[in-house]
Amino acid sequence: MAVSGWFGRKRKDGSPAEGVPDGIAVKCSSCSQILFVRDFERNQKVCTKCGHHHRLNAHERLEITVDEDSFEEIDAVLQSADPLLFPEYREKLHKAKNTSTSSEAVITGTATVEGFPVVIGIADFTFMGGSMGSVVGEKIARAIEVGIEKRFPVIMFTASGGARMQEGLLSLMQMAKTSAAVGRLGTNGIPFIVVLTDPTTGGTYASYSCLGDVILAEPGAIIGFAGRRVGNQEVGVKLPDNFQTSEFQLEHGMIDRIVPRKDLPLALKTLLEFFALSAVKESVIAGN
Amino acid sequence: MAVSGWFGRKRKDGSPAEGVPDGIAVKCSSCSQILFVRDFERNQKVCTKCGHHHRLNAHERLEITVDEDSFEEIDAVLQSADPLLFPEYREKLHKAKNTSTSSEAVITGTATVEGFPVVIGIADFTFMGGSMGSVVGEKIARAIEVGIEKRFPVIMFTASGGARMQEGLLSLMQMAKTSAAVGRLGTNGIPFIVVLTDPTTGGTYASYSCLGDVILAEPGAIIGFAGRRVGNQEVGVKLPDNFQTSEFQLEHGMIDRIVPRKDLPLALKTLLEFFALSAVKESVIAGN
Amino acid sequence: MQGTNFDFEKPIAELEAMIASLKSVEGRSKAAAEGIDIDTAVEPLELELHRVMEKVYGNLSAWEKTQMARHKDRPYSLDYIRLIFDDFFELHGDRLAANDEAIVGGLAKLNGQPVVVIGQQKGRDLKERQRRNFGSARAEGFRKALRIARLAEKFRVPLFTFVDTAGAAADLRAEEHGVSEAIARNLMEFSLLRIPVIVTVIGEGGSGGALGVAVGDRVLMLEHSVYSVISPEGCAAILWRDKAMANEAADALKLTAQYAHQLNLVDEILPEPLGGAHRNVTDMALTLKEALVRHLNELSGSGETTLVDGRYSRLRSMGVFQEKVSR
Amino acid sequence: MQGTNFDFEKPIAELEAMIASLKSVEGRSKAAAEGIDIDTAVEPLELELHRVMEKVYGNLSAWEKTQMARHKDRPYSLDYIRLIFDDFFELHGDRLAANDEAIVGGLAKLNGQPVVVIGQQKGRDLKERQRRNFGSARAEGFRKALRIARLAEKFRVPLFTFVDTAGAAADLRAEEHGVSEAIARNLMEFSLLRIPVIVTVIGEGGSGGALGVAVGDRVLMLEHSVYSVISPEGCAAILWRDKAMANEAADALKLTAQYAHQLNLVDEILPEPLGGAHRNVTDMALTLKEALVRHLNELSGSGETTLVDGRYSRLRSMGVFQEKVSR
Ligand SMILES: [Zn+2]
Ligand SMILES: [Zn+2]
Repeated sequence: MAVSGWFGRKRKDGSPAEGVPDGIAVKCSSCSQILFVRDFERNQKVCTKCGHHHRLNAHERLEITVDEDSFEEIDAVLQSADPLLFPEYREKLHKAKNTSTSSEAVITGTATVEGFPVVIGIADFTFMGGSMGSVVGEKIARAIEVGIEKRFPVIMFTASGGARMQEGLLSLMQMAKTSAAVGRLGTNGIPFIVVLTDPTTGGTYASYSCLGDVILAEPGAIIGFAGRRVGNQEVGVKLPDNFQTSEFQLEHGMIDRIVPRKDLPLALKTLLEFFALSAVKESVIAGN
Repeated sequence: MAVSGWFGRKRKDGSPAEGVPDGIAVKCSSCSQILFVRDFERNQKVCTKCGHHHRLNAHERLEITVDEDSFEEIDAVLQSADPLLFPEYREKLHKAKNTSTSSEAVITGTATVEGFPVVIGIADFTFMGGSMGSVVGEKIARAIEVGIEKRFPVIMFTASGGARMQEGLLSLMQMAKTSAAVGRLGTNGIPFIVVLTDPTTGGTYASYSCLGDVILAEPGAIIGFAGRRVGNQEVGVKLPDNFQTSEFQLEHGMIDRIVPRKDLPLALKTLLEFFALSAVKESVIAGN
Repeated sequence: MQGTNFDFEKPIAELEAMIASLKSVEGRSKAAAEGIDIDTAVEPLELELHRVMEKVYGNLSAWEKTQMARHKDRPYSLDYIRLIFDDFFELHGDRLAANDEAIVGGLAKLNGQPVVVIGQQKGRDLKERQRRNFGSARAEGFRKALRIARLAEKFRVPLFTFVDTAGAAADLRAEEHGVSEAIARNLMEFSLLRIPVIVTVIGEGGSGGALGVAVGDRVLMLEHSVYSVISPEGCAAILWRDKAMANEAADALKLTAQYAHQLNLVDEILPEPLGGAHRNVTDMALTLKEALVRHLNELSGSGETTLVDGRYSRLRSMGVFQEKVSR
Repeated sequence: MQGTNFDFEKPIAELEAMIASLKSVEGRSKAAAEGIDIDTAVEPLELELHRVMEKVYGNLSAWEKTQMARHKDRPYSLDYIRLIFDDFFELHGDRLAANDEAIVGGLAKLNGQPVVVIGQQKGRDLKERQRRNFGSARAEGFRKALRIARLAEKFRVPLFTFVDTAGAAADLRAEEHGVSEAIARNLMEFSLLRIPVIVTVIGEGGSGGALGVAVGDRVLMLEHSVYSVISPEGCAAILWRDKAMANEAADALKLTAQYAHQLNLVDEILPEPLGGAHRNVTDMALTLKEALVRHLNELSGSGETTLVDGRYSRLRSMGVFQEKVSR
């Protein structure tokens, strides 16, 4: 619920993520500052006044993350079915495909980041709240397997409300599937880097997102298990102000660093260089 | 500080552990009940009124733990040196040797317990407060190595105020030495059972004692890192009543079960049978 | 009349009450006075009762199954553990911070063979329920489970887990101690355990909290147990902003054992005694034991790598999607 | 006059003050008025200062060493990390409950080679000290260290740890979260790490809290650092019921780097700049870096098993006792 077009209507999903807002200015949802769209976009959708990190869709994220023209999508052809014939699921999928810039709630592929080859997955909150159904789980698992095969580090940008309820138990199992894939990645000695972005909750957080060798997060992102409302239901317990944010999770030992969007390239570069060097070393050892 | 001889003088170390008290009755240090020595001894030095578990010396513990005539001591010849020429250490050692039933703060050996062959180590609090110096560390490490060699489960009964200050840094290193030995035991797949008895604190607790595959404790034993006095120094923090007891440690996930002294044989039997069966199974697998 | 406390059980309750009344001391003396053999007289009623029960329990809706799975008299993990295994030696604690009693676990024997068991435990009376947080584990519970699972791995004995939770705890402490991390880690670590792992959903398989101890080589479900990504109430609140529409939500979620089996997410459904497991715990335990032994025997031949690879393939196969060449 | 704040430094402080006064603007103008070349005039004083310093710092008592090791200007782990390593990428958190700032750690490069570093960090000003609990880690700190150490193992890079703590925290939370367990586990797990581990005691090596990150293939100590089973104050309180007798206790405990080296408990003593590491942090860091690189090179040829076996043998050899045949 980040930004509404200034001269346009308020978008249904509240996010300016699906392309250029249809006005020339937007209002920051955090500090209410009126911002010129051009400045806002130039600043990677971080409020120039209060620093609030507004959500990016997968393609915006991709653009500011991978080296130009380096991304090669994999598994773009995977499409959600409606195995449970769940009420309104088909309609929701149809609508998501029309409004989101992505064909599912995650895009995956190979790319180079700061010159280093990687497998990258980027969740798209604009597609049904980034929810993890069979396709999302399958794409992530396959991407990780590509990482194992090519011995590329795997980077996941998360943004998801959790499991995709409309696929019932199948969606729950994607938690196990993606986590098991991370396990395989680990036993193969390939690094897994997670960047948590707003919001990452529920079954998405409680699976592969928590399993990075290094876990970064954008400032102020909502990150937690249950929604804040759930937590609020407890009687007599005062929740901390930063409950279920990046800052809360850092304090509680769950993430390594909070990295502002503009500093992510340097952070990823440092990590990828470290892992590239350690991989070289390993192959030297293996060659002994 | 458990029991004082009723008709005799109060013993210096306060414990009735060094043999039969010289009176016919003793007073329970916990509930002040006057108990006939005979009943008290028959009840394994557990107060027949309040159930308080009074301390046992190593030989008393041995007697109620291992099968008759099965214990074969190892490394009895190891004797403490005074490498730092520490003030009064020689005198203290000399005195301990005269008053304790043990020649050092732990005795180790092989035995059968409920019919199962084991390596067993029993700390003796009557020898310089069970403190861990070079000899204690060495005996424990060697005992564990015997366990590895013979593939016998290792059982340690702990009772110690911590490291033996009089041996300076050498005594600190016994924490690392014993813990590393437990590590080797583990990589060899041999079980390690710890029984925490009153008191187990400091460097003894913060090393091998915390590393049992299964950790049992006698009820009401003092178990903790720093002394209660240290903890008490914090301003404005109310310590729980059971702070640094078996019960506190159970509550905080550190031990598996609190087992009354009379129930220890059955508990050990169940565990040893389990491990014996799993070891058989393993060798069958290995034989495939 | 134990356990007949749901709407759909009313006809059963009425018949049971009638039979009980006829067979009571008073009923018997009345019948005797009129020269009627009460046992013969009651026979058709008992047959009718059986027929009604078969009909009702053979056709439970998803929501009715949910109610059965949550039944207050339903056997819990410890009930099965005591009936199926010998010499259960309960272990406690996560060796980190707490002993979460929503999870129980320990060493045991199954037909003389050493095994490790882990179960989610709701608690029978109010006091026990509070102590066990109604079976909703916090991070500490999942870490306790992992510690115990690793003991099983260390000593190369099979692991059995029993799933029965409305879900993981979602309170402040759970978040503070990283319940998400703890669940995620279990999903990963259980997938790598080099021992046979057999999971049984005995009651409520509630979301990530259930899954946190439910990654295994075999997943069995009792006939009237449920397994779902979200509670019917939670789903109804999201879909229709009305928790009271849990019935419809349960249907939509298809959370029954039967459907999970159809989707190949579980391997076998274990029939419950007529009327539910709580009506004959001993029989249920026998059925369960037979299945556990059978599945364990099937797995016992496998080497460690085969097991771990098989478990991975199993998880990898879960999901229904289309792979279209056009976009 | 930085750091000359101990009794034994008084003669040094006086000389330094004298030299400073002579060399001050005022001093220079006075001297100029009397036709004296101040730099030449001061030379003998400076030589005397050097001589006194060599004498004082070359003959520090155990208690004086303790004071040096605790010096408020003494360089801390992060100072060395920044001076010795490149591209330090700090990691946070134990992935369980907290981010204990008494321990710092992360990924880095040493002469272009990837390494992992872990340090105990006391904090420079009051605010930072509080945040870092004065360098006394709780359970969470030791678990954070273990998590980071395991990353090093996973990616097969060497691990460097820097020891500087008065001891582990012993407060309620530390006990609740199992500080003993956390230390014990580190002792065991560090002994099993399949990578080179090089430990340096840079300041205070306080008891189990120090040891919790100090099991390695090499243990180095800075010249004026100390390493002890108990603080001199604690020892004095036990021995003589008088904390003020820390001086005598420090002697008794023989807690200096020199004595630890004599007992073969540490491998090398790294000389500090005259007057202590804080008088020339850059030089100290250069000395330390040279030693770290040298020891790493020595270890780099070893296979994993050799490393782990060697580390075990090293620990097994620690202890002084008699083995008498008679009893
Ligand atoms: Zn703003
Ligand atoms: Zn008593």
